[in-house]
Amino acid sequence: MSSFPNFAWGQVPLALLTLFIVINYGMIMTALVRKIGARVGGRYGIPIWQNYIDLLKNIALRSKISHGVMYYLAPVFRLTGGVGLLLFVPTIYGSDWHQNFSYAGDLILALYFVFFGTLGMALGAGESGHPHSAIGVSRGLSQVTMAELPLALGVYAISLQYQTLDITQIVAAQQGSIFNWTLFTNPLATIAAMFAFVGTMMRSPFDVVIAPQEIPIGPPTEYHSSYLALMQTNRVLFPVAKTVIYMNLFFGGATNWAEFAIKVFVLYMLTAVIGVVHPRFRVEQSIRFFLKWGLPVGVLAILTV
Amino acid sequence: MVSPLLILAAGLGAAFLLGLLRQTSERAAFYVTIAALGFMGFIALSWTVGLALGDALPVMITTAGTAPPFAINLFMGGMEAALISVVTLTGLLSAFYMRKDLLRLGRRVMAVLLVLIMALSGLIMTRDLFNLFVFIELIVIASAGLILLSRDTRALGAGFKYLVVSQVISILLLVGVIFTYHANGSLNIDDIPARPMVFTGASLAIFLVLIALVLELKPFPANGWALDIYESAHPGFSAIFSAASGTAAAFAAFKLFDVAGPAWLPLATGIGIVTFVGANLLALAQSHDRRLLGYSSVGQIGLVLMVIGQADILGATLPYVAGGILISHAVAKSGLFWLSGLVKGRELSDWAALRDNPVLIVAFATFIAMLTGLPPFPAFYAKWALVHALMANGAFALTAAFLIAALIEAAVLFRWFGMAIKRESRRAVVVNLTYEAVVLLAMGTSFVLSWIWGAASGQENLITLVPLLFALLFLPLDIFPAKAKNLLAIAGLVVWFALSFHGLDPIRLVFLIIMVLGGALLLLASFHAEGRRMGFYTPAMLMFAGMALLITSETSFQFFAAWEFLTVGSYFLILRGHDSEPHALSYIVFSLGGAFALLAGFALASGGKFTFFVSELSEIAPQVAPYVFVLLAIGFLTKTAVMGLHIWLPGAHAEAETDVSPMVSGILLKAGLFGLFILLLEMGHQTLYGIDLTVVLVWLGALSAFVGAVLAAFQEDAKRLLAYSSISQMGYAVFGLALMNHLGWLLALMFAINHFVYKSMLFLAVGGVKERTHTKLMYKMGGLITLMPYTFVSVLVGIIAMSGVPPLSGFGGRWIFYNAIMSTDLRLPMILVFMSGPVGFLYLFRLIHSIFLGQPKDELRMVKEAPFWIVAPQMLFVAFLIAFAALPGMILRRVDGYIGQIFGDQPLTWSGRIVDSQFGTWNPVAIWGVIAVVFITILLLLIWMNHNAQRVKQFNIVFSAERPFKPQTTHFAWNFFAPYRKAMGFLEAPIATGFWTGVSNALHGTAEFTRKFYTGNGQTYAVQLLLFVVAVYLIVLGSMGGAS
Amino acid sequence: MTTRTAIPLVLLALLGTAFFTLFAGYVPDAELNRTAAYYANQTVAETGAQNVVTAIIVTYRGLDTLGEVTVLFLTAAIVGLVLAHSKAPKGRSGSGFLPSGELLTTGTRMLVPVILLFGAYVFVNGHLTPGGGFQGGAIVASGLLLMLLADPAERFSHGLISRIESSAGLTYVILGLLGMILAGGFLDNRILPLGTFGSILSAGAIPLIYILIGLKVGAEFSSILTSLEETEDAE
Amino acid sequence: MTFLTLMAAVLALATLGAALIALLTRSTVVAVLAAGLVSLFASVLFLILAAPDVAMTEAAIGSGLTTFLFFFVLGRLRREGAKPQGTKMEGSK
Amino acid sequence: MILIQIAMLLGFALILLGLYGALTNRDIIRMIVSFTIADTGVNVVLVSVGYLTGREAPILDTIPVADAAARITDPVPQALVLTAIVIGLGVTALMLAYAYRLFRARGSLDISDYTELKW
Repeated sequence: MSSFPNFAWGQVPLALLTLFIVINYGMIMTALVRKIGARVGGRYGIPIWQNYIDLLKNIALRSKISHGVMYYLAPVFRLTGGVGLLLFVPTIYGSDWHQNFSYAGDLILALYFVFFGTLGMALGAGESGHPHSAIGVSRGLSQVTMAELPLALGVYAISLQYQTLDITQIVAAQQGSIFNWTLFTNPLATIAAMFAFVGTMMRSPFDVVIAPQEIPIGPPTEYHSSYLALMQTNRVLFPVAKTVIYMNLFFGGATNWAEFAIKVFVLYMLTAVIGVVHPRFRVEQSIRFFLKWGLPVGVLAILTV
Repeated sequence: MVSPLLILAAGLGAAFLLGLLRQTSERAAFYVTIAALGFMGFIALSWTVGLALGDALPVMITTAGTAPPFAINLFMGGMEAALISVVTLTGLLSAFYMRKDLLRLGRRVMAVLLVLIMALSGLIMTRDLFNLFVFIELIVIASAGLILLSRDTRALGAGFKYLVVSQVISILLLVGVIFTYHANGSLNIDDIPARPMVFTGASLAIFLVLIALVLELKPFPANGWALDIYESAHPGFSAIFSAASGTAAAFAAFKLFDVAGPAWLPLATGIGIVTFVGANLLALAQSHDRRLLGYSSVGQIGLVLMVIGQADILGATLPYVAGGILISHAVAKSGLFWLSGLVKGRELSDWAALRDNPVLIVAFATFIAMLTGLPPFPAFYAKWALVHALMANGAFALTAAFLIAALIEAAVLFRWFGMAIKRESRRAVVVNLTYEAVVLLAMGTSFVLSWIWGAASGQENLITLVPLLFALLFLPLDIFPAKAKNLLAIAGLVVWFALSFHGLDPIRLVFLIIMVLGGALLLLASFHAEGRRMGFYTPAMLMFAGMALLITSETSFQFFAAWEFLTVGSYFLILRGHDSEPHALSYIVFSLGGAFALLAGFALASGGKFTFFVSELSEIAPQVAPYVFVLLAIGFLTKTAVMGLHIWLPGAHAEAETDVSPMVSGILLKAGLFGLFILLLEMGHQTLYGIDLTVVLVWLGALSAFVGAVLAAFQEDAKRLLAYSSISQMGYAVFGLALMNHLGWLLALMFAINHFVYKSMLFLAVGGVKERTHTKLMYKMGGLITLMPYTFVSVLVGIIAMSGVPPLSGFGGRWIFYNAIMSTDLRLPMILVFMSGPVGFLYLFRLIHSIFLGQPKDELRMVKEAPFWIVAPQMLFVAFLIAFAALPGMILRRVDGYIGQIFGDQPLTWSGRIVDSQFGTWNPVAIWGVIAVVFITILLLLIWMNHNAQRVKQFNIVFSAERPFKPQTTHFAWNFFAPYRKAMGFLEAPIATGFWTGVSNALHGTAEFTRKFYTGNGQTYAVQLLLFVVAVYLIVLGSMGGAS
Repeated sequence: MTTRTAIPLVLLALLGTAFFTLFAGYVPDAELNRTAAYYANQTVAETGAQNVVTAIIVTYRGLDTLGEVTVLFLTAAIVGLVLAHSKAPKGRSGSGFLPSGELLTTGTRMLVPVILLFGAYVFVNGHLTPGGGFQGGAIVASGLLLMLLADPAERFSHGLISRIESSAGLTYVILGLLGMILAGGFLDNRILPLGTFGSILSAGAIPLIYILIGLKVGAEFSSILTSLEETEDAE
Repeated sequence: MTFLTLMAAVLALATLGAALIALLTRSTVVAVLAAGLVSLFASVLFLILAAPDVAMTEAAIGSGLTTFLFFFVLGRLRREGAKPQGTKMEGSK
Repeated sequence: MILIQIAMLLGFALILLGLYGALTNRDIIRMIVSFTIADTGVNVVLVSVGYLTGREAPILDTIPVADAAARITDPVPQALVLTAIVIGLGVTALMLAYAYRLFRARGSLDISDYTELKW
């Protein structure tokens, strides 16, 4: 099968293993971050296994309704987006095990596949017929158009820098010393990309899309039970998968699971910290923010490469 | 060959004979008149044919048995014969046309008509200066008589004004004649020596003669009297006054300018162009049909005068050019005047009455196309030759003025046509078989003339082109049912493809497939139309003919002609849409503007050579090359609707019919792209003022991609949304092309293919929805997913493909895009392109959400799936998209190889189904595989977990824990991206629209202001006439002072 | 002075300077130019006419003259047309400001034949002496005019006038065409023998044509005058 | 010769005078007559300029017939213009 | 020579005067009168241009044919003027007829009353 030159059946269990590790790591890490956030705010916070409880509870719920085909498929799209993203990106550098299916494409595939889940989710939310869902989608899409821009510029800058679109090669170029990280070789691109990172992690100040503290609003409004379970799974998987990309591109990647865990946690924590200290933006405010700060940095990044 | 003198003798003799007939037998008098006119026409025609075929030689006719210059002599050559044919035949047809009024007023008026036609023929033939004057006086008096044919009492005033002005003219003429005689010792025109343009002695005398003859041509602005006549006279007479008198007077002026020498030509040029521009400008402000035709006549004759002024440049082609314009004008204008008799109201919009009779609409369209110089009519060839000559001689300002005025004229005429097609007619069309027969004869003549001019062009004879004939074939076939015609049309396209695809390079082949086979595919959707669908197939096939010819064209002439065909065809198609009148107008104006830029560009490139191969673009001199590039690029960019030149597109595409929108969007836009391909292929990088023009194109492409997308996101109208999306998509394609590297081109080609597929699909889908919901406003829809599932699927696939989300083919485009921009030095424009990607996502989501998702409206709860024939092509497109996404190599590989030959590199390697570039990998099958496996796995998981999910009604939602009051209000769709608009709304500022509206308003304002000049007072007109003479005198005097 | 008069004044002043340039640049010929010299030398031989102007009008520039009579023909026709559709109110006819006394009436009765005869003389002798068809025609018409003045109630037969006018015109055209067949070209006067120089029956067809012109012009003038004079059209 | 010139000069002045009268007079009838006079003087001038044919024509047509034409029309106009004022507005549709 | 000049100047003056009258007089009849004056002026100019000082009328009854070229004045302008005069009369008659018709239609002879057609 010429389309899969590097394919071996052995990759399937390894990919599943990667998936398993990442999901569990995500479960614990997001709970931990929430707990830290609560503690900072003087509250006790949730137990560390809270995510598992939620997941099980949702799966076990008996009330199950459907608003239609797209509604039904949306969580599938969503989770496929997360899983696929993870699988299209090499996780652990230098390990043949954890290259996943990254030969299917390169950085561009990863960047565009991010939208796969978003699109599916938006469609499902749309079909649910709940106006709040649609409002959430509207906000989310509006915000992401600008939030993604600095990332695109940053990625463009580093792919020019490394003259490749291959993630593995980019990670390879950053090995050796901490100063080979893109963070240090191309700080502007990194900063630009971090704007996008912060902007798309659905955390304050950029979390108006799901507006967690208000009446239920946002794309998932109508979702419940096992739909919500799938989405919750994605909610822990997807940030990690995305963080992996940033890690690979800007922070030297990871050569083992420990490094992986630390780097992902630090990066994820970054958004949490910002979220704790910064109040929420309205959508137009965040758009303006990215235009005012993210864009110029991105432009500088591509000009100075 | 009978002596041409018999033309005069027959006219006069018959006129005198009428007096001998018995008073009561007006009918007999009428037949005598007709017979005499017919005889005159026969002589003229037989001479025309004889001279053209070489059976006869030009002949000098002496009178009184004495050689010139001692006796008056006449000359009959090719030009004379042709123009006398025009004059006499116009007279003959008008006589038929005015039959009732001629009989009413009796034989005296018939005699006057005969004398008028006789005098016009004499004016053309005579070679004697004073004889010229006599004929002019005869014409004036006869015209003043025929004005009385009108039942409009205002015509009396017009006739008197005409007499007043004519008096002034004849005074000037006589003074000029006598001093010319004194200087030359002869009254013979051929004895007038060439003289310098100075204002002393003999030169001043010839100036007076020339200016008097020019005044007979009604130069702007000394022409108010003529307009009053046009407005009030009998249409049959107006036809003569415009076609026959204008022709004869123009030829008289030509005769004099011909002998007066090249020094005087600038006079003709200047007055001619001012008239052409001024008259067309003022026509903008007209709402009265005949007065508008008057302005147009004045303008056309001005144009002829301008052409006469180019005698030194045009040389032997002058008769061809001037004749082409003059005869086109004569036929078309008389046709229009005759047509005006069939319309009761005098407002332009009253011509909507013509819709009662489709044949008349065809005639109307023919005449307008003829006047505006569209192919295959003679003026098209003339325009081609003229612009080539002008550009080759560096007359750029003149060319620009000419083209701009021609554009204004086209705007005026097509606006009128649009009104006729779209407005409500308050009064029925006049039923008069004689009128109709005369109009149809004129129409038939126009096609005959097209053949003649084509045969004499030295280029391809456009009227004999099979695709064009095929399109015209549908005119008589229009009486058959639409479904039969549709079958024939599809068969025609497929056959034409089979005949013409051999030997094309892969790029052309791709475009040919899109345009011809794609057209056939889209025509499947037309099977849904019921009834006869009059007037659809001719324009559609004309458009496809243009596109088919465009791809296979080799010379610039073929290219340009094809371009005009597709422009005109698509205009008529777009005009069919429901509210398309203003949009079709702006479409045709922009398209023709772009076409004129092309014309100028080709003319400049060819250096005046008429046969210029498109492939020679690569060899033109470096000092003109950048300008050629700019002109051609403007032409093509207008078609691709680049930002700034885009304002025609949204309306035109959105208002078109369901199956027309995909044609004009999915297919027609590719014509511009194809042009850019050719342009960049042949000319590559060009530098103007140190700026690489391809960089400008990159920026324009990127800007269009971004702003188009932003604007699309703000639309409420589904079809407008798609239209703006086209602007954005074409922006990408232009951007890719302008990158001028291998991958950029591949990107553009991929966009061409993809855009064709998904835009056709989406337009069909949205069109299908509109068929059912009767609205295009998305917020009035909602929840249609269950009612129109197939349409939903095609929209879903369409938007996934378009947004570039893997795994569908749009992603391939993005992947190539990133690889392309890696190999270029340009960076800043990328920002815009990067931004436009996610914004594209916005409008696409909005499209699918607002229509198919959310809460359905009560009134739309019962709508059915779109008609089968609209859905069927969509499903074919869906299949294609999926196949193309998995196996892009099946199309792209060959093209990639060909582009590699052009650039001499091969950045992509195709191993199996994997594509590798220097920078990365694209493995479409693997992507499909992974995504499919993951998706299916999770889906199965979900089904396992909640197989027993209960389907609930659509409005059974939580809505903050309360049931919504009314389901209708819960569909969040209007102003969907309100937050985005708050932040980015400034991009919506209608700068381009504002600019073009400003231009339009300025033109209208100028017209409105300037026309106040025509006070209607005969005395004022006479003063203006003198003012004109004096102004010309002073200007020439001033320029002489400057020159010496 | 208002702008209505000032602007024309300025314009005409400028036109005047143009005319003055013509005037100032005018150098009179010392000798006849070649066209005139040709006529001076060849008229007699070619046309046999004494009056060179007549020869030019009738023969060399015969086409002009044909046009000229056509102008009158047109004018007559159009004036007839114009007035045909504007029937004046019934009432006293006549020009209204010239008294038509008994004396005038009687005088007219005596004078008219003389005038008509004089007119005929003028156009018959056109090739010999000053005058010709136009002048003669005008004289004939003034005879009729006099009759009109004397007796406004007088009616002229429009049919007759029209028939004279038309036959004369038609014959004129036919004569012209005969020139093409029998002689050197359209309106060549040599279709008839040139005759003895200086006699009435000389100069080929010139007298004949001038007679036709005279008749035609006379008829046309009369037609115009009667049309203008009469209150009701014959139609 | 000088006599002719002198006569021509006098004639020219007279002609101009007549023309000015024609232009300046208030009475249309006088204007018509003056214009006829202009023609008549011109015809005399034509005689001086060795153009007897022209002189005859000008006298007969230019000054004779034309003047009569004017009077005929003036006569008709006067007759109809004398009608009550109401007809002034008639036909102005 | 002077004769020609006098005549020519007179002709031009008549043309200009006539035109002035035609352009400033609102009365239609007066306009026509002015035009006849201008026409006369044109005729005078035409004849004067053709005049050769001291020559005789181009009638060969007393002049021997052989001397004709040396003794007669230019006959051509005279022939032209003849035509022009007749045409002038035609146009004048036509204008007068129009004037009458206009008056019949609108009851006015003021040219500025006939401006319903404009713009």
